[in-house]
Amino acid sequence: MTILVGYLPTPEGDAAVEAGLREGALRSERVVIVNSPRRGAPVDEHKIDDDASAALLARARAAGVDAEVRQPLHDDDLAETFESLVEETGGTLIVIGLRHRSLVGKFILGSEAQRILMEASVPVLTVKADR
Amino acid sequence: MPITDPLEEEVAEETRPPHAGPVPQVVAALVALAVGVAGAIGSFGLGLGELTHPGPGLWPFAISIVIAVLSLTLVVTGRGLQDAERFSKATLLTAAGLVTLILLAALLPLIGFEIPSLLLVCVWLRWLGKESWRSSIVISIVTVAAFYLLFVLLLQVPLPRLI
Amino acid sequence: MPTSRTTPRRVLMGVVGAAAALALTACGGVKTTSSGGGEGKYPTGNIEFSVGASAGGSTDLITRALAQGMSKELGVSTPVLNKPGANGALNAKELQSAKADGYKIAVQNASLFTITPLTVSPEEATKIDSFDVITGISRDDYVMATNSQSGFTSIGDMKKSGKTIRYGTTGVGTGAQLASALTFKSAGIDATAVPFDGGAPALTALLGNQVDVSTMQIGEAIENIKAGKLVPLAVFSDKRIDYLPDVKTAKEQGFDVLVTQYRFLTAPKGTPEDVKARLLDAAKKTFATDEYKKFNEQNSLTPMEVSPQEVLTALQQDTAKYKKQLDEFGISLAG
Amino acid sequence: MDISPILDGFGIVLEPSNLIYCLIGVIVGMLIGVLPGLGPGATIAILLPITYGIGPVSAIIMLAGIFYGAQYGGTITSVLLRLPGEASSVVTVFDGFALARKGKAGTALGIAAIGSFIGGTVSILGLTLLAPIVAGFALDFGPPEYAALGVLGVLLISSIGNGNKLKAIIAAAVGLLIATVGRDTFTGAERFTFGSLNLAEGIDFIPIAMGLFGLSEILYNLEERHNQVHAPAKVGNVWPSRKDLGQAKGAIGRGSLIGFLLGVLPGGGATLSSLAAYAFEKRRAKQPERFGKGAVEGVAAPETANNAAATSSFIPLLTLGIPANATMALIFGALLIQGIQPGPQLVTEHPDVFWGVINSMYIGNILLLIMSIPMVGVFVKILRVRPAILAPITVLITLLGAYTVRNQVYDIFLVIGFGLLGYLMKKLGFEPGPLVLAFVLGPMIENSSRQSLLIFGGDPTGFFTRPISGTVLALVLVVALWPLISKAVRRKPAPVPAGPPADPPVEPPVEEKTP
Repeated sequence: MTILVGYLPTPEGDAAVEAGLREGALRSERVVIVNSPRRGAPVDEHKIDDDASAALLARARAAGVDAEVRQPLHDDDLAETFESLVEETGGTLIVIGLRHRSLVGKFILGSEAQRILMEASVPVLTVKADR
Repeated sequence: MPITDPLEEEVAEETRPPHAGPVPQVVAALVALAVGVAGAIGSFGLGLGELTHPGPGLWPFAISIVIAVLSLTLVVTGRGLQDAERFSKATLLTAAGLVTLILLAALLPLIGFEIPSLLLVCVWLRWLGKESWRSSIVISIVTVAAFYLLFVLLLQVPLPRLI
Repeated sequence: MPTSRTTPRRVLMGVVGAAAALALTACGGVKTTSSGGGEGKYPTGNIEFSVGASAGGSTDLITRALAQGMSKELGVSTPVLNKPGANGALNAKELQSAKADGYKIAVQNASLFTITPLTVSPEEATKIDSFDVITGISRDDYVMATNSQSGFTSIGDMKKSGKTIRYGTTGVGTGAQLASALTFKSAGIDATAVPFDGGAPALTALLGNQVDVSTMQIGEAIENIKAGKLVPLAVFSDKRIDYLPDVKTAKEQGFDVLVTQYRFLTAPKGTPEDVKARLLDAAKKTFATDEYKKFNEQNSLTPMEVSPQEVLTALQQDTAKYKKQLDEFGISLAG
Repeated sequence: MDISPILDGFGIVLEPSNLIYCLIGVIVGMLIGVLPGLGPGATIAILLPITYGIGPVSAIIMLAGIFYGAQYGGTITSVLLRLPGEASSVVTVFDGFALARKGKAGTALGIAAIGSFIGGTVSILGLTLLAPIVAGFALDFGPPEYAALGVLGVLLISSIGNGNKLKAIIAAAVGLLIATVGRDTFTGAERFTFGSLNLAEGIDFIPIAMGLFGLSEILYNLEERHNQVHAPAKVGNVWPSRKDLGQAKGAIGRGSLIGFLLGVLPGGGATLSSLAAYAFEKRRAKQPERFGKGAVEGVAAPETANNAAATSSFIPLLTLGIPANATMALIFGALLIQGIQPGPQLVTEHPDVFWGVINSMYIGNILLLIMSIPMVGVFVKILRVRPAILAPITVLITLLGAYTVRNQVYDIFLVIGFGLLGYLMKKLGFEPGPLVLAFVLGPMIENSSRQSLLIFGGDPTGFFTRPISGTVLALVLVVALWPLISKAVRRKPAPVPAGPPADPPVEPPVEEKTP
């Protein structure tokens, strides 16, 4: 049984990891940190390098949680990527960070978080960044 | 150049998909052979002339013979080459892309460049590029508008158009 | 590869797109003209001058000089497009099928209508009937020259040398080829033609001693003649040329070879009268400028700013004469 | 030597419009150098129709800028992402990326920019001095010499490519055959036109180049070749330290020389020279083991050499009319479109083009040096744009651009046809480069040899008895027999150990590009 944590190098992402690790410690479950860049471009600012993922794992160790970092590529279907990970790892919970976005911004760019919320087959825990 | 080949191969090797078997190699060589033979027959018909007064067919005839002979060599020796790529499911993407290009060319003189271009960009983004609907539509509209601005208004190119 | 999700939106899009396309074609029709065209008084858009020769040759230079002047007169830009090939036949074919609206015009050579028909099949020949002549422009005479190292100074010298002369021409079916062929045949000199694609390579080959003589337009050779690198052997005009007063005509040397090249401005057949009048007016004003006169001098061109009728008459007479002479000497210009 | 035309050339370059074209060229060049996918060849092919409307000098200045600008741009991705944007930056990856991992990406980029500038400048100086000397022999070049040079050009390109030689020569021969379509200039006979008026005029260079280079590249890349996504790298301080500069000094000097020499050789080109310069530095280094672990010389040498070569490859084009590589073949085509025949006569007949282009390179290199250092960050951001978004836009530019050349839909179909051909060729291991190059040189070879035969009175031995054409044809033989010669040479011991260091194995995709 595992907990999936959506991670991007942002305050929201850090908050999600924080919450995910806490849940992992409480339930004694493995945590899979999902850092999924968009397929296509050679560079994605959302992808973290090896140093950053090592730091995340260190945080997990400090919290006493067994964790791994996965970096699958996604197309226009982040929700599906999460779904297939849920199936593959036997996920019981998805943790994602939410950021505030204006109505117009949401209309133009859409909201991945919303689609994960709607399409996920397991409970989704959403957290906000620390102010 | 012997000094440099290993370097380049090492880097380049990993990008290529699995190589195709001997069949495409032989087919390609046979197609080239056919071109050579057809060229030779065609240029023979044009008249070869003589060296003092070369006819219009002499030069193409000579080239065609070279093509034919080399292709024949390739048919025989090229079986084991590993430089061809396998045609995979991804090839269908290219085929689809090609169809949209032909459609654009066919529709251009009939209904102007705007709608075919819009559809082409949209199709490429949505299905070949797997962009979201939203960005596909926004980018294709912006692109066509930019082309209109550039080709029609700035460069004054006589493109077939509606507006 | 994840499959794309089917959405009702996708279907909707297709329908909307197709409907929009149909609606727009039904009521609109497609436009292609560049700026402005259509409404207003001619000219409202760019007038394209196409040239049936590569840049740098006489036709190209004349077109550019004329286009520049006419651009000022007409107040629109006049891009010059080079479409070389087959002594201008390719360009002529394109012009002939262009829209007769005065937005695509060309300076054309007499030789395309007088000499080229002698080298190609009748259906391939370009006919002057397919065009409206707007005005004559200028005459550009031919000179046969040799490298100063060859030692020849006249046509007679070549005959005396007794060797096979290899002569460069500016292409199959050009005046240069006709003039040379007639000269060598009537003088009884053994000679082989080496066709080049235009005057510049023929000149280069002569300067580099690749061929024994070349026949070119005067403007192309005059600099090197003045510099002493080339020795002129003959000109093929009726009288001596002002630009080369010391060079004897072929006639003076006893050979009845009269070949000249002249150029005129043409538009596709059926161009409206008012458009033609406007073009003629602009051309005349250009001819009158000092700038253009100086251009003629610099390029050794003799003005021949005559009416369309005179151009047509000259074309007819030349065609008949060349044909007769070729038959008489049994010369074939084709390869 | 009379230097007034050189100074006039500077006057031409410093005209504001030409400065702008130069700037546009180098910026576009840097952009496409950064982006994996389109190479300079494809870009120049796509932009060819635009050059129709602008003067010859401006057009060539811009196209040249794209070519050498791409050499600068290719470095950036090599260093930051182990992703050579250009084939000629492949070796830069080894030490460039190692430096980046040490947090010295800025140093690597700075050294590369400085090296590129010096290499480019040395090469232009060489070009300035050498080109007129070669051109001085201009008049000795008659039809037989051009015929021989054309054959040599086709043979070199087909034999020094990356792929199978037999396939390359077949592609070249097909290019020669395609070039014969249309009316024969000697007899007026129509060849392979099948009665079509469109074909009677022959096949235009632009659709061929746009299809085989531009469109085929896009179609080829549609098959998802980029499945690596990288995290953004930190650039750090771009100005190299005094110590680094000291280390790189020698490598820059030697790289300039190697690049200049290999660039002049037809078929040599930027890729080869960068590889050679890297191998040379590694061999002569006191501690060759430093290479691949972040040796400054390992970045300086290849980057200097590829720029020097990019510049010097203009020498055969501008002085002899032989395009040294496929990109030069495109520039050759662009000159022809403008009515200028590149060759020995160029410097005397079109000094404005000749010196304008050469001198624009001084300016272009300065612009690149000024831009490349502060703008590294900007260019790195471009990598975040997905190729999937760029592809349809490029396709549209290609197709509509093809239409604008003669305003005929027929040309669009030609581009699509040749795009498909180029795609299939790439898939089946045929390079499109030799085909395009041979297509360009074809008419020159045919016309010149037919003129020669007329001059010789039908005796083909004339080709061998004239000193220049004889020498060139001897070279043709050497090139044709090169595989045998090199086999004989290789039998000697001590092969050059030039393989990359075992440590960082290079995993990212390298673009298959037209050189």
